[in-house]
Amino acid sequence: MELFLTILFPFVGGVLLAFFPPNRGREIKLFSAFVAFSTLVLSIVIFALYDYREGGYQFTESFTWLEHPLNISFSLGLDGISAPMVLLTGIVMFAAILVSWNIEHRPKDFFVLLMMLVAGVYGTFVTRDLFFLFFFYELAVLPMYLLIGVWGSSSDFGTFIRTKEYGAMKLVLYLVAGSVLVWVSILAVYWAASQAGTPTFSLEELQSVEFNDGFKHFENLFFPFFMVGFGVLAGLWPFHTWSPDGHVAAPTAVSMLHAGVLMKLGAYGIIRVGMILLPDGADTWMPVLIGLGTVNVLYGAIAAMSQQDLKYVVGYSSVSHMGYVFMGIATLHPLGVGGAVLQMFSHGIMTALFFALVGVIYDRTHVRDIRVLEGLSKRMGFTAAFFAVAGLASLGLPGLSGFIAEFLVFVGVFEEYLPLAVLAVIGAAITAVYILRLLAKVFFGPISPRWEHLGEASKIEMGAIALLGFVLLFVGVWPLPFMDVINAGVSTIPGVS
Amino acid sequence: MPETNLTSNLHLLLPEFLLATLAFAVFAIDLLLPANRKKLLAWVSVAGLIGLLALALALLWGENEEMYGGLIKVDSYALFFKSFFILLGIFIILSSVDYVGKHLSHPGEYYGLILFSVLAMNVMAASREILTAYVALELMSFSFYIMVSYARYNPRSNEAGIKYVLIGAFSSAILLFGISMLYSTIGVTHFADISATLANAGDASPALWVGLALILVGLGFKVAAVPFHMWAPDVYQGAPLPVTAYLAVGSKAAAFALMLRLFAEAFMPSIDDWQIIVAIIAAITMTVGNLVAIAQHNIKRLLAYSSIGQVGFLLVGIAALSETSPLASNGVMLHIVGYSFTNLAVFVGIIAFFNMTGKEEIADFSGLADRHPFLAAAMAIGMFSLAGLPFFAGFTTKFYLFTAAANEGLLWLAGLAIVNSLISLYYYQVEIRHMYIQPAPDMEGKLEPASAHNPHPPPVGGGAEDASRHSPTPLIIGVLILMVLGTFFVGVYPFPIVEALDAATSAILPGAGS
Amino acid sequence: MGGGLDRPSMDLAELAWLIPSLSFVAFFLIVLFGRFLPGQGAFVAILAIAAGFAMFWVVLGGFLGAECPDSFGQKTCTFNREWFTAGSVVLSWGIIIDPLTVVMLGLVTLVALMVQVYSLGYMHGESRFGWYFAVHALFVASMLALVLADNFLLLYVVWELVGVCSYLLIGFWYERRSAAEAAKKAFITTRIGDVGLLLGILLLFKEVGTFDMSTTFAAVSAGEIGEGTLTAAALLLFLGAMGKSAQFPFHVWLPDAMEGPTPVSALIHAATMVVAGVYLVARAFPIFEAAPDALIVVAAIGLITALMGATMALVVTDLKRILAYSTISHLGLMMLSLGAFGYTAAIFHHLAHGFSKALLFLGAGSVMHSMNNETDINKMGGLRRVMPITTLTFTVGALSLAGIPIFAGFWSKDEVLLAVLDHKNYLLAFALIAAFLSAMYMARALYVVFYGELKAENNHVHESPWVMLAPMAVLAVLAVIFGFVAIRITEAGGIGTFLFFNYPHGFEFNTGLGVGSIILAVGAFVLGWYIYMARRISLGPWKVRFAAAIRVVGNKYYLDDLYQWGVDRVVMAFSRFVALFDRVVINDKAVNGPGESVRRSGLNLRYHVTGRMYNYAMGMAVGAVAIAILWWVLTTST
Amino acid sequence: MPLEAFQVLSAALFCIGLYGVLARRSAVLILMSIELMLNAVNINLIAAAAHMDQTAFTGQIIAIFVITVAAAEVGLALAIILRIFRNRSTVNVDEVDLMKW
Repeated sequence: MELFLTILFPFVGGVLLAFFPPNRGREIKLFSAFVAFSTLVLSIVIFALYDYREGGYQFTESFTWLEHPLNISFSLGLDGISAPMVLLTGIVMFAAILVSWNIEHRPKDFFVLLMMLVAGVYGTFVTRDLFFLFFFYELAVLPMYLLIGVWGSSSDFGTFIRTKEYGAMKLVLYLVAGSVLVWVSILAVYWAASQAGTPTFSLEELQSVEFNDGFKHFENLFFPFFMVGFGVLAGLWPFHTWSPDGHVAAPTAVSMLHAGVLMKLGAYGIIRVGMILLPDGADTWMPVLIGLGTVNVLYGAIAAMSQQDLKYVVGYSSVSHMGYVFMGIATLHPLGVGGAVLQMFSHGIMTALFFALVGVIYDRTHVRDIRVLEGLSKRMGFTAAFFAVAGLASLGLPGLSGFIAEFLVFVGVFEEYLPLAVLAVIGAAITAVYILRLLAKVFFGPISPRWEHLGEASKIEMGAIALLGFVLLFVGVWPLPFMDVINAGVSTIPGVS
Repeated sequence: MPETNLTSNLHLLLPEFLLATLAFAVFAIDLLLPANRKKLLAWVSVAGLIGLLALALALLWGENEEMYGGLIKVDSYALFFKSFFILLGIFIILSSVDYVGKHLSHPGEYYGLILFSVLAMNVMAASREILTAYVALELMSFSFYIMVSYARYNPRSNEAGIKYVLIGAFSSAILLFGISMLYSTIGVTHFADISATLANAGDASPALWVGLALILVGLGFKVAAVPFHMWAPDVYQGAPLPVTAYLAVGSKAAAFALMLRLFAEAFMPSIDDWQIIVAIIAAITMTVGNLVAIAQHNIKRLLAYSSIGQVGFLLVGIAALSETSPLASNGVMLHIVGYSFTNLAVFVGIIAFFNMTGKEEIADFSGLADRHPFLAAAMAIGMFSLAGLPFFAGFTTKFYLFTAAANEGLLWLAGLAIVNSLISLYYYQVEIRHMYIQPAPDMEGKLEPASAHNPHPPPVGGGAEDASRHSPTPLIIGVLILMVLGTFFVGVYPFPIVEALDAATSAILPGAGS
Repeated sequence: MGGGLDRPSMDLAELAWLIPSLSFVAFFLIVLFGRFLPGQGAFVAILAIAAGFAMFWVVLGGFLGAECPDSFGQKTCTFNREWFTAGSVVLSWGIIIDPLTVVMLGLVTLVALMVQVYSLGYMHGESRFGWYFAVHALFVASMLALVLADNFLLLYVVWELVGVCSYLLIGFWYERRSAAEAAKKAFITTRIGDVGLLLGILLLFKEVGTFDMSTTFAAVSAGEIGEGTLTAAALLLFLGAMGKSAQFPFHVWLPDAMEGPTPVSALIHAATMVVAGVYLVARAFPIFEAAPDALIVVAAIGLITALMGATMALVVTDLKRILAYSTISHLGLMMLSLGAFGYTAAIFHHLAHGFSKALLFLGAGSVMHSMNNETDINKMGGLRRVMPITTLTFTVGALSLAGIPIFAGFWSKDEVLLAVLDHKNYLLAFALIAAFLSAMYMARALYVVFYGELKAENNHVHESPWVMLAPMAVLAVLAVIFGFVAIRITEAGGIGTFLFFNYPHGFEFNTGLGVGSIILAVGAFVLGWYIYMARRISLGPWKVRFAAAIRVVGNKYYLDDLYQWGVDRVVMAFSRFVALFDRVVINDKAVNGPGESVRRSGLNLRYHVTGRMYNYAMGMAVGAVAIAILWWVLTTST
Repeated sequence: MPLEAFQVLSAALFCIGLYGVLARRSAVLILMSIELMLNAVNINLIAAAAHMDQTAFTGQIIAIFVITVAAAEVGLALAIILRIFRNRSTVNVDEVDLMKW
C-alpha cells in the first residue's frame, strides 16, 4: 500500500490544490510544502524499511487493469535500484517546492503541474508493469511544457537567443521523440511475448520470455531502441542538446526536478527495461554505450568550461556526470553498475543543489552571466559555501557523495575498458578545472560594486539548500546503507557478472 | 434468400420507429411554437433521446436477433453503437443550443435533422446487407448535406454545402458502381453470404476486386481517408461549428461502424488482399493529415486535418483485423469512443469561445488561460489527449490500437503512427502555447464584433441572450465538464468500456472470443 | 580489530587511529559550535593536536615493545576492519604502523602543534579566526590519516582531503584576487597529479584485486605482476607524488601558494603536505624497487627540480618565495635520494628539512608580522639589532639547511650525497652543485635580511610576542640536536638501523665526501659575506654577462607563462570550439533541422487542397485508379 | 445478348459521366453527369439480375432504390446550388473557392 501512496500523495495534493482560490499564494505554498514533506517522510520510511538482505521486489501489490489479450496490471514493487530513486525524488521534490517560494505568477497552476510531474516520476520508479512504466514516463514529461513555457525565462546571448517557448517546445518534443523509440520497442516486446505464447506486460513474466526464439536478432535489434529512447531523457551524448537549452529556460524548481530526477528516469529505464529484459542485446551493445558515455563525460566537461551562463555550466556538467552513469551501467560489473546507481542518486542531489543555488543568485541579481558576477561570497556567504560544497562534490572530493560513486564506476570500467577509464579520470580532472574556475570567478575575489547591496538567501531557501548539502555529506561520509541496498538490486540484473 | 417473413420480431426496431416519430414531432412542434420559444425544441429532442436511450438499453440488452430476413441484426455491437450515437446526439444538441440561438435561424429543422442523422447512424451500425447499409449511409449524408449549408446567408457555409453535396453524390455513385460490380460477380448482398462466397471463391476474379476497390473508395470518401479527403477541410471550415463537431465525431464514427462490420463480417476471408491496401491508405492518411495540420492557422481547419490524422490511426485498426484476436476491433471501437470524447471537449470549448468572441483563428485564442482558466484547461486537456499523452483517453486508446497493430505484425505501421502522434503534439502545442503563454491581445473591449458570418441579424427569437456575454453559459460548462471527465476516465480506467467492447467484438467476429 | 598478537603493548600501538580522529572531531566541533566558544574555538584545535602529540609518544612506546611480523625487514603492525563487500571485491579500512609511520607521526604532530601555537599570535584579530583553526585541524587530521592509511583507497581519500585543505587555507583571504587564483591554481595542479595517483591505484587494483598495501607489496615482491604494468603503476604513483610535492612540471603552484597566511606555509608548504609525495614513494618503495627504470625517472625529475629550485631561489627578492623555491629544491633532493635507493637518507633529510624549513617560515612570518606584511628583502636589512631572537632562530635554520656541519641539515644532506655516490655516482656532481647553490641562497637571504646596516624606516620594528617566538625556539633546538640524535638513535648506531629498507645499515661518515660538502657550504657563506656584507665583490659585471640567463631564471623559466598560454590558447579555445560545435552543429543542424524540414513539408503539402471542387473529384478518381492498380499488383505478384 | 455487352455499356456510360464531372465547370452540369453515372449503375444492376434468373429480384430492387435515392439527391443538390446562386449569383465551380489550403 505504501508505494501506491507515494503516487497518490502528490496526485491528490495536486487535485486538492486545484480547488484553492488562485490569489491565496501563501496557503497554496504551505499546503504544497506539507504534501511534499509528507511524501518525503514516506519515501524515507520506505527506503529505511527496505530489507536489503532479502533483496528482490518488496512492498508489492497489484490489481488487473486490462484482461486477457493485453494482461496489463497496475502492479507496484520496490527493489534495490528503485529504492534510492524514490528517496531521491522525495528529497529533490521537497527542496524544489521550498525553493519556489517566491513564485507570484499563478502559483496554483505551478504547484498543481509540479505535483503531476512528481506523481509521474514516482509512478515510473515504483511500477513493475511495462505499460505503466511507459504511462508514468510520458506523464512526467507532460507538465514540463507548461511549467517552462509559462514560468520560464528567456535569455539573450547576443549571438543567439533562447526564448522560453523554444526551450519548452524543444524539451517536450525531444523527450516525446525519445519515447517514440521506447513505445515502438515496447510494442515489439509485447509482440515477441505473444509469439512466445505469453502475451503480457508485467516485467517479471517478460523477463522469463526467451525473446530470441521468435526472431533471431530480436534483442540485438531492439536494445538500441531502448538505449537511445531512454538515453535521450538521460542526456546520452548526441541527444543531449535539449538539456542545457531546457534548463536555461526553465524556472529553478523545474530544472531541479528535471536534471535531478527526470534524467535519472532515463538511466533507470535503460537498466530496468533494457538490461533486465534484453540481456543478450545488452551484452552486444554495451561497448557502444560505454563509448558514448566516455564522450558524454569529456564532451560535457569541455563544453562546460567555456560557458558564460551559470545554468549552461550546470546543464553541461549534468551531461558530463550522466556520462559516468552510462559508463557504470555499460561495465556490467557489480561495482560498476552499483557505482552508476549511486552516481544517479548523488548527482541528482548535487544538480538539484546547484540549480537551487543558481536560482537563489538569479532571483537576487537577475543575471546569470559569469563575466558580470564577481566576489559574491562577501554578501552571500551561505550560498557561496554551499556552492563550494556542491562543486567539490561534483569534482569527486572524498567525504562527499560524488567520490564514492565515481570511484566505483572507475573500478568497474577499469576491469575491461582500460583506455576509456583513463579518459574518464581525465574527465574528472577537467570537471575540477571548470568548477574551480567558476568558484574563483563568481564567488571569490573582490566584490564588484554592482553587487554591493545583495541580500542573502531567505530562511526557507537556506533550509532547502542545507537539506541537500547535508544529504551530500551524509552519503559521502557513510555510504554503507546506500551501497547495501543498491548492491542487492544490482545483483538481480542478469548479465552483471 | 431466407423466407421473407418481414414482420417477425418487429419490436426490435422500436427505438428507430420512436426516433422517427420524435423527429417528425419536433418538426410539427416547430410550426406551433412562437419565435422566442424555439429553445424548447432542443429540450424536447434531448428529453426524447434520453428516453429512447433508456428504452433501447432496457429493451435490447443481450438481444441477438435478425430482422427483415437478415437485413438488420440487433446484437450487442448494434446496441453499443446505438447507445453511443444517441449519447452523441444529446451532447451535440446541448452544445449547439447557444450557438443556434445566436447564429442560426429555423432551429426546428436543425434539431430534426440531427435526430434523423442519429436514426440513420443506428441503422448503419445494425445493417448486415449492403443495400440497407447504403440507404442508411445516404440518409445520414443527406441530413449532413443540409446541416452543413444551414447558415443560409453565410457564403462559406454555402460553399461548403455545395462542395459536400457534389463530391458526396459523386462518391456515392462510385460506391454504387462498386456494389453493382460486386452483385454482378457474386449475386448476393448479405454480408454472411458474401463472406461465404469469398471464402470458397479461391482467387477473386478481377471484376470482384474492382468492385471491392470502388466500395473502399466510397467508404474512403465518407471517413475522409487521404486520397479522398480534400473535401473535409473546406466543409469543416465552412459548416457552422456544432455541425463541424458532429461531422468530425458522428459521421466518422458511423462510417467506421459500418466499415468495421462490413470488413469483419463480409470481407474477412480475403483479408490478405486488402490488408496491405488499407495499411497503405492508413499510413498515407495519417502522415498527410498530421503534416498539413502543422501549417494551419484556422482552428476548424486544423481540427479537420487532425481528424484526418485520427482516421489514419483508426484505419490502422481496420488493417489489423484478425479472426483470432479481438484486439483490433476492440482497439478501433475504443479509439472511436476516446477520440469522440476528446474531440468534443475541444470542439465544445471552441463553440464556447466562438459564442463569446465570434473568432476562430488560432491566434485569437492567445491569453485565454488568463481570462477563462477552465475553458483553456478543458481545451488543453483535449489537445494533450489528441496528441496521445498519458492520463487522458488518447494515450490509452492509441496504446491499445497500436498494440493490436503490432500484434498482427504491422510494427512498421504502428511505428509510423507513433511518429505521427509526435508530429501532432507539435501543432497542438502551438495552440496551447497561444492559450497559455502568449499574452492576451489588448482588444479586450470589442469582444463581440459585428458577426461577419451573419449579415442579417437572426430573427428576434434566436437572439435571446445579450450579445456581449463574457463568460460561457453554464450549459456549455456542464457539457465541457462531462467531456473532460469522459476523457479522463477512458484514459485512466477503461475497464468497463473494454468489457462492453468485448461483447460487441464477439458479436461481429465470433472466432475472436476474449 | 584483527591482525597481530593481542599483547598489551600491541593495543597501545593500535590506539594510533585516535590521533587523526581527535583532530577530525575538533574540526566538526569548531565548525558547528565555533561561534559560541571563546576565541572562536581555536583552543579546541590546539588541544586536539597536543593530545595527538602526547598520543604519539604512547604509540611510539607501544610500537617499540610490540611483536609484529616483519615486512621488508621493518617491523610493521597492521590493524584493519572489513568495511564493505560488493560481489567478489572486499573493501576494508585499517592502519599500518612501522618506523616510517612513527617518524612521520612525530614530525607532523610536533610541527603542527608549534605552528598552531604560533598562529595564535600571528592570526590574532582575523575575522574568520575560528574557520582558520578548523581547517587547520582538518588538515592535520587528514595528514595524520594519510600517514597511517594501510590501503590505497583510504590513502587516496585523505590525499584529496589534504589537497582541499591546502586549497581552503591558501585561499583563506579569498577577498584578494591573487589569493583566490593561487588557491585555484594549487588545487588544479595537484588534482592533475591526483589523476595519476588514481590511475596507479586502479591499475594495481586491477592486477592484485585489493587495495590493501601489504598484499599488494607481497604480490609485487612475489613477481606476480608483469614488469611493464609495474613500471606504469610506479610512474603513475610518482605522477601523483609530483603533483603534491611540487616536482618539476607541477611545481608552479608552490610559489603562488605563499598568498596564504605564513603559518600555513610553515606547516603545509614546508613540513607536511609537500612531503606527502616523498612519503608516498617511500611507502610504495617495494613497487619502485621492483621497477628500476621508474627510479631513474624519479631521480632525474628530482635532480631537475633541485637545480631549478635552487637557481630560482637565488634570483627572487620575495623572502617567502625564496623559502618556497628552497623547499622545491630540497624536495628535489629527497626525490633524487629516493631515486638513488637512499631510502633512509631521504626520510632523514625530509625530517631535518621539515624542522628547519618550518622554523625559517615561522621566522619569515615574525619578520612580516612586525613589518606589516612587507616581504621584499631589499627593504629589510640589519634586523639583527631589532629582532635578536628571530635572527638567532632564523640563522640556526638557515645554517642547518645550508648544510653547515653541526646542524641537522648537514648530516641528512651528507647521507643523501652518500646515497647518490653509492648508486648514481654520475649525478653526484649535479647534486653537489645543488647543495652549493642551496647554501648560497641561504647565505644571501640571511645576510640581506638580518645582517648589514638597519635602514632608517625599520627602526620602529619590534620583536614579535613570545607566543610566536617560543615555537621557533623549540624548532631551533631541534634543528640543532636532531642531527646528533639521528646518528646515535640506536646502540648499533644511526637512523639506518631504525628506519631502513630490507637491510639495516649503520651510519658511516665518508670523509672525502663530508669534507667536500663542508668546504662547499662554508665557502658559500664566505662568498656571500664578501658579496653582500663587505661589498668587495660586485655582481654588476656578472649580471651583465649572464643577463639573458638571469632574465630566464627570473621569469621562472617562463613555465608559468607557458602554462597560462596553454590554458588560454589550447584548452579554452578547444572548449569554445566544442561549445560552438554543440550549439551550431548538433543543436541547430541535427536537431532543429529535421523538425524544420517536417514543418516546411507541412507548409508545402497544404497546397494540394486547391479549393476547387473538380480537383477534389480528380483526386478521388486518381485514388480509385491507384487502389485498383495496387490491388492488381498485389494479387498478381504474391 | 451476352452479359458482357451490358457491362461494357454501363462502364462506358460511367466513364462519360465521370468525364462530365471532372470537365464541367457549372454545378448543374456536374449534377447531371452524376445522374448519368447513377444510370450506368442501374444498367449494370438490371443486366446482372436478368442474367441471374433468380426469383428474389435483388438486382431490380437495388435499381429501384438507386433511382429513388438519385431523385432525392438531385432535389437536395439543386436546392443548395440555388442557395449559392442567390448569394453569389454564380454557379461556376471555379469561383466557389473561398476556402483553400
